[in-house]
Amino acid sequence: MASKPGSAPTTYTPTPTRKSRPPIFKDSDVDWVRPDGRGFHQCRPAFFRTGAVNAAAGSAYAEFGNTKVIVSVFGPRESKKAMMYSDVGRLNCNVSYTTFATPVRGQGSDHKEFSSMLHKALEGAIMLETFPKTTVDVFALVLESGGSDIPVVISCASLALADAGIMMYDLVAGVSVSCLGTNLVIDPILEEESCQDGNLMMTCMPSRYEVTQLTVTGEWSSAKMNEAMQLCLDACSKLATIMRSCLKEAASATQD
Amino acid sequence: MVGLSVGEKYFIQGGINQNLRSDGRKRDTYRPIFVETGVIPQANGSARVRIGTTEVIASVKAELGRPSALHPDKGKVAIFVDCSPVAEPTFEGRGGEDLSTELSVALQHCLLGGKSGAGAGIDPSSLVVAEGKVCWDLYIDGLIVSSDGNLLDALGAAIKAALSNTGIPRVHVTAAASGDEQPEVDISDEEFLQFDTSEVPVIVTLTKVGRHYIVDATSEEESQMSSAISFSINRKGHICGLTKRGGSGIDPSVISDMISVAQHISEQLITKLESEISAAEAGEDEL
Amino acid sequence: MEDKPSTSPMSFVDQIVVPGDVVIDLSTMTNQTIKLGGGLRQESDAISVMKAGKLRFSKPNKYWVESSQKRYLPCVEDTVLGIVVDSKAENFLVDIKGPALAFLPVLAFEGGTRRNIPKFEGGTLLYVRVVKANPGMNPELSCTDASGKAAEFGALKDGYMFECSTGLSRMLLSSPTCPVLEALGNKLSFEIAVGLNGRVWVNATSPSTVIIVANAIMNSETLSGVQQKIMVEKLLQKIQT
Amino acid sequence: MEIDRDDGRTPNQLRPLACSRNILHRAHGSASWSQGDTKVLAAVYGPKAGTKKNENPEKACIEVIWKPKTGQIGKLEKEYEMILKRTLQSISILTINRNTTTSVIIQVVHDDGSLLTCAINAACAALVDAGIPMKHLAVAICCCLTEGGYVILDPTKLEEQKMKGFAYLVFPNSIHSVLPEGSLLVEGEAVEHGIITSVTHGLMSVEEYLNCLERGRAASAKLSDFLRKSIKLQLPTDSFKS
Amino acid sequence: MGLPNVSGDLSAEMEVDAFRRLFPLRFYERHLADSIRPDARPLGRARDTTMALGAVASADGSALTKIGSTTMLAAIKMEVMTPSTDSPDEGCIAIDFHMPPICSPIVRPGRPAEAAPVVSKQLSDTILSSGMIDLKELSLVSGKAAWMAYLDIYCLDADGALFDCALLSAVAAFSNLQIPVVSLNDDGKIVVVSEEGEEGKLEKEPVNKEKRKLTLRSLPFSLTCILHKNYILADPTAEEESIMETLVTVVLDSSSRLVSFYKPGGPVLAYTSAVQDCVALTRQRVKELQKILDEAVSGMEID
Repeated sequence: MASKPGSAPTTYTPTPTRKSRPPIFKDSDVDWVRPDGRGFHQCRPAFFRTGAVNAAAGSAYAEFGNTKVIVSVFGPRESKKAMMYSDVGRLNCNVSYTTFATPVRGQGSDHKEFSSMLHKALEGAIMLETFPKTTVDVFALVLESGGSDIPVVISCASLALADAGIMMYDLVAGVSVSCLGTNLVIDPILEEESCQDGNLMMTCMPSRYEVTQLTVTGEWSSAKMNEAMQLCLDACSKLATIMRSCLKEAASATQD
Repeated sequence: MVGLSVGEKYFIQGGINQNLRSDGRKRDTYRPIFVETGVIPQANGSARVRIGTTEVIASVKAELGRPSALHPDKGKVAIFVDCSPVAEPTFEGRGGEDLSTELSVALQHCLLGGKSGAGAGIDPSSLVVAEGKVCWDLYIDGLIVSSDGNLLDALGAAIKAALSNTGIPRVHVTAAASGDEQPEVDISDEEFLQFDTSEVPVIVTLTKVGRHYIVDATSEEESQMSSAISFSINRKGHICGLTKRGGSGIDPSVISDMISVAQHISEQLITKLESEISAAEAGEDEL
Repeated sequence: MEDKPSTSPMSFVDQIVVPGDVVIDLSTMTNQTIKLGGGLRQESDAISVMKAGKLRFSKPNKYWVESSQKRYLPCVEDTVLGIVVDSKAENFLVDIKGPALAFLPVLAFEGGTRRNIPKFEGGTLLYVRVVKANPGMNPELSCTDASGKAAEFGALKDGYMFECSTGLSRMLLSSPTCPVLEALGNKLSFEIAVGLNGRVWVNATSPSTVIIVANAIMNSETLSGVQQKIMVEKLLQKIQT
Repeated sequence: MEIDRDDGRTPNQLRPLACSRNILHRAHGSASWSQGDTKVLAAVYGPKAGTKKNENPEKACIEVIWKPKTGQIGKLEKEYEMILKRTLQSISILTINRNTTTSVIIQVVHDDGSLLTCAINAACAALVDAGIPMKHLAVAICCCLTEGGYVILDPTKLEEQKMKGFAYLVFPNSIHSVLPEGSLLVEGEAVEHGIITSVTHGLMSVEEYLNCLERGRAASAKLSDFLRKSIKLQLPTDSFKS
Repeated sequence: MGLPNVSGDLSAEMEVDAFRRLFPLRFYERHLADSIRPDARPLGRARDTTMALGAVASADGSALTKIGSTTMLAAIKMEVMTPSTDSPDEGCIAIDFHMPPICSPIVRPGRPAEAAPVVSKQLSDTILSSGMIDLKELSLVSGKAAWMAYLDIYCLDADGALFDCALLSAVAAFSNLQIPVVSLNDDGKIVVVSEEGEEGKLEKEPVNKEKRKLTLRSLPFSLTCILHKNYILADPTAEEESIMETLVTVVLDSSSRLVSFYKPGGPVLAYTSAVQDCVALTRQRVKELQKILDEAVSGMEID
């Protein structure tokens, strides 16, 4: 009978023969085209669906190009035993990747940094005081990583929370902008992110016109920063319309 | 954690509203800053920074390593923050883990720039010894000794001071190696390279309490915050990194406002910090 | 199976039975009441065994499986030796080697009132009686006999406690007095308290007596009556020479 | 028809069995079980108060910890733990000591084939020793299927590797009963012919599997006689009456 | 879930719902007596099964399968390894089954589910012993290089019959597998040949031009059944699995040979008739699953 060898042998992913990646991003001229043919200020088509996981209290699936994410929400349920009494609810977030999410096979482990970003982006939107002593768990799994992962996770998580009937002030929509040379490109894909000079990620509650989370890396002048923020805000409100219509569809489907 | 009575909370908020904080400062004044360099002899560079009663130590250690396959022309910089239980009993065991991850990630965002390296305080290409083969790996460790608010600004200042205190030995590649082999290197005992730290940004955290925002909040004031934004700003007034803490949302126009205030404050802070650093360096040389 | 089991329940009595064996067929025993003890359970008309051991029958109608374990399962009216683990406002928590800690209400002492609550530190050895043993609840103990008298119950001071199997402790308590105790009692004077939960406490004026008695008891588990007597005699000889 | 086995056994012949109970001082119940060179030690602790998270507190819970002879536990050991746990839970009466956990620790002393069956037999004997209430006992047997479709019982490690497939089967022990013969039949089959646990490896036809079942049942009668005998031997004789 | 429709008759609905929660076993037994299950299935019927091939763009082969609401995503990534010395002409398959915290309320981050390694082990045993894949086909250069196929299966929604769904997704992912064309470079490493028609410029001939797909022999399919009293319930939901604990999983290959008969304990004993009934149900199910897979594969080929 065939059996597996005792110890796992070391393996590698075969690389392409030529590294023939066109050097499109480096130059500062405005004429280059994005790899997927989008305009600089054009987002990928967004697809959302709620109720993706039956076992969860609420869940949502989001697909932006190759970025595919599932978020499940459990609870409000009993907090861990070690937790002390709290008169507001707790939010517990976890983001993990599948082993095949990235082009090179990964470990599929938890992503601590993203987990804490997700937590910060959502906590301002949730009415924690409506479920004292209990915990709401928000778990995200990135099925495939195609760039702008964390904003997609955040938008998807806020839909999942809405699906679970957790009380919120507003939906949270997230968008990121990459700075490549002198250009700003919105909703960057993995290829663009790997050679970006700077990145700005914003999540906001569009109806309340409030920013819940903002992270910036790279060097930005004030003017550029304002331009990028405005781009994000506009994109967020568009995204929120799509998210809202997804929720409406789901609600009308259950009523029928 | 800070336990405050309703009256105390009201007092703090009221003070901030009237631009007179409980320790007598205005909304945009820092507490006095003290810098001491070379505090850890084993490290390549180190500094202790005190802002009021907040005290942190940063150390820089350089080790020869191999550049990653993706960026063969860059060295690697890692930042890690440790929350000592000396600063707060709740940090005991794994209690400080969340805070230390949060601070480490925030510092990485603020100081290491974008993916391509633009806006980084430390130019990673200056760390390369032989392209694709040998580079310096910088390990920057922060330690919180005493915590009374505004940890991120203090850590940012300490790292800037520690970097200017850092000397990295000059390395000569003695024999060029072919193919996959590692070249032989000779590490000099006498010649040291100094970093140009004038480009290292400072971190300014604006903490929003009520309708106003303050700089350099103490832990009592932080317990009253609705949210806080940390800006990392360099000499040119460009923003090199930004992270937001605290749950509640902020109006985008307020953020733009905060950016310009932070830029203004950073100018003063850079001047103040650099004079403190050079004084500390001079003091160390005398000894 | 070669040996055809006969249909009379008596054929199993005093035999070793293992879990699953059906020892009594109720359909053949109409108009009789029987009492089931430990190790037996009823499944419609069949009484089957759930513990390995010897099936016992006592007239007129009691059946049980006698087995020996290191762990004790509390049974009402058993006398046990317990160790105080903790004291709460209403109860002492007592370890009686069972699956759960037992409660000893602070008032379950002779003439117990709110004013004279005894103080037991953790580790105190108590001779107590099980008064409640319901599944899913912590067993309840008492330091009085059924009539509310202190009898022999209460804390055991000094002496030496050792643990044994529940089978051995049952043997020590059986009547007529088991050979090992009889042989020891003829030659030595000592105090002994046996808990059905596999704990034995021994006290005597000289420590050497305590040690002899404890060892003799521990050695006797697998010995027959005659062997026990010989063993005790040998032990006593060794000490006297 | 007969096939040769390296150790000269007939296809239906088991290796020498040995079982001793109450061999560990600290454990509440313990047993060692060996079939030829395969030897397993089982220890039982408990029942202890409380059940683990995700377990039903309305019932008693059995927890199995598998200690391999060397090295760390991997997926194989996790699977064994799960099979043992479910097997032991199905022969125990879980409604008596509700909200308790009984730990069963399996230490592999030597593995020379039929390891899982040996462990199940050992665990069962240890549960008896600890006095855990049980519906009935369980006996486990490993049946190997040769290329030619013959069944051999209780294979050694070498034989396991050569065979095209094998089945680990667990049956209830044959019980002694006062009930009239035939009253215990379920769907025309004796209780001890019902499968508690079945794990198979390798391709076989359905008929070959049924053949394994038949051989396994025949062997389980022998095993259960042995189990009964070894339980009898080690119960304390009530000496003073004799 | 489970909340009554507001417009409906609230009181009646609540009673049924409360009864279901309080006396789950009795609730089920009443249904079983009428040969029907709460989700309106007859006892022997499996839930609706769907399949989508090529669901993961970054993998070499992938499939998303759903049995009822149990959902599995399987993806294969091919990597290169040096074969072991005792089998220089064979590649390897590494199968891992994951239960991320999203799939079920009982899985928490940092503490992997108990069931995951067990299902992993069962899957690799089943796939390897079924002989579906000839490991020799994974060889690239004898003794030098061979494929290591990493098959990762993620459970996205756990609602019973996890093994059945996982096995189906694994088989589907292998049917979807497209092995990249590779060649051996000067350093002795395997590199991917770019897909564009630049054949003329290639210095090295591809080493596996002919072997883009694996020949899959006799696919294994499985059916899990619950034994409860005299009833046999095919393809249980998570609720059914938690109430009636005796599970039997039968794996048959396309030519009806038995790959595995798996019954891990359980209070109900399986007698010969039950064994035969389970096998018969599985035979029927294998035909259904084979058809679903064939349709999915041919659907891909048209695209």
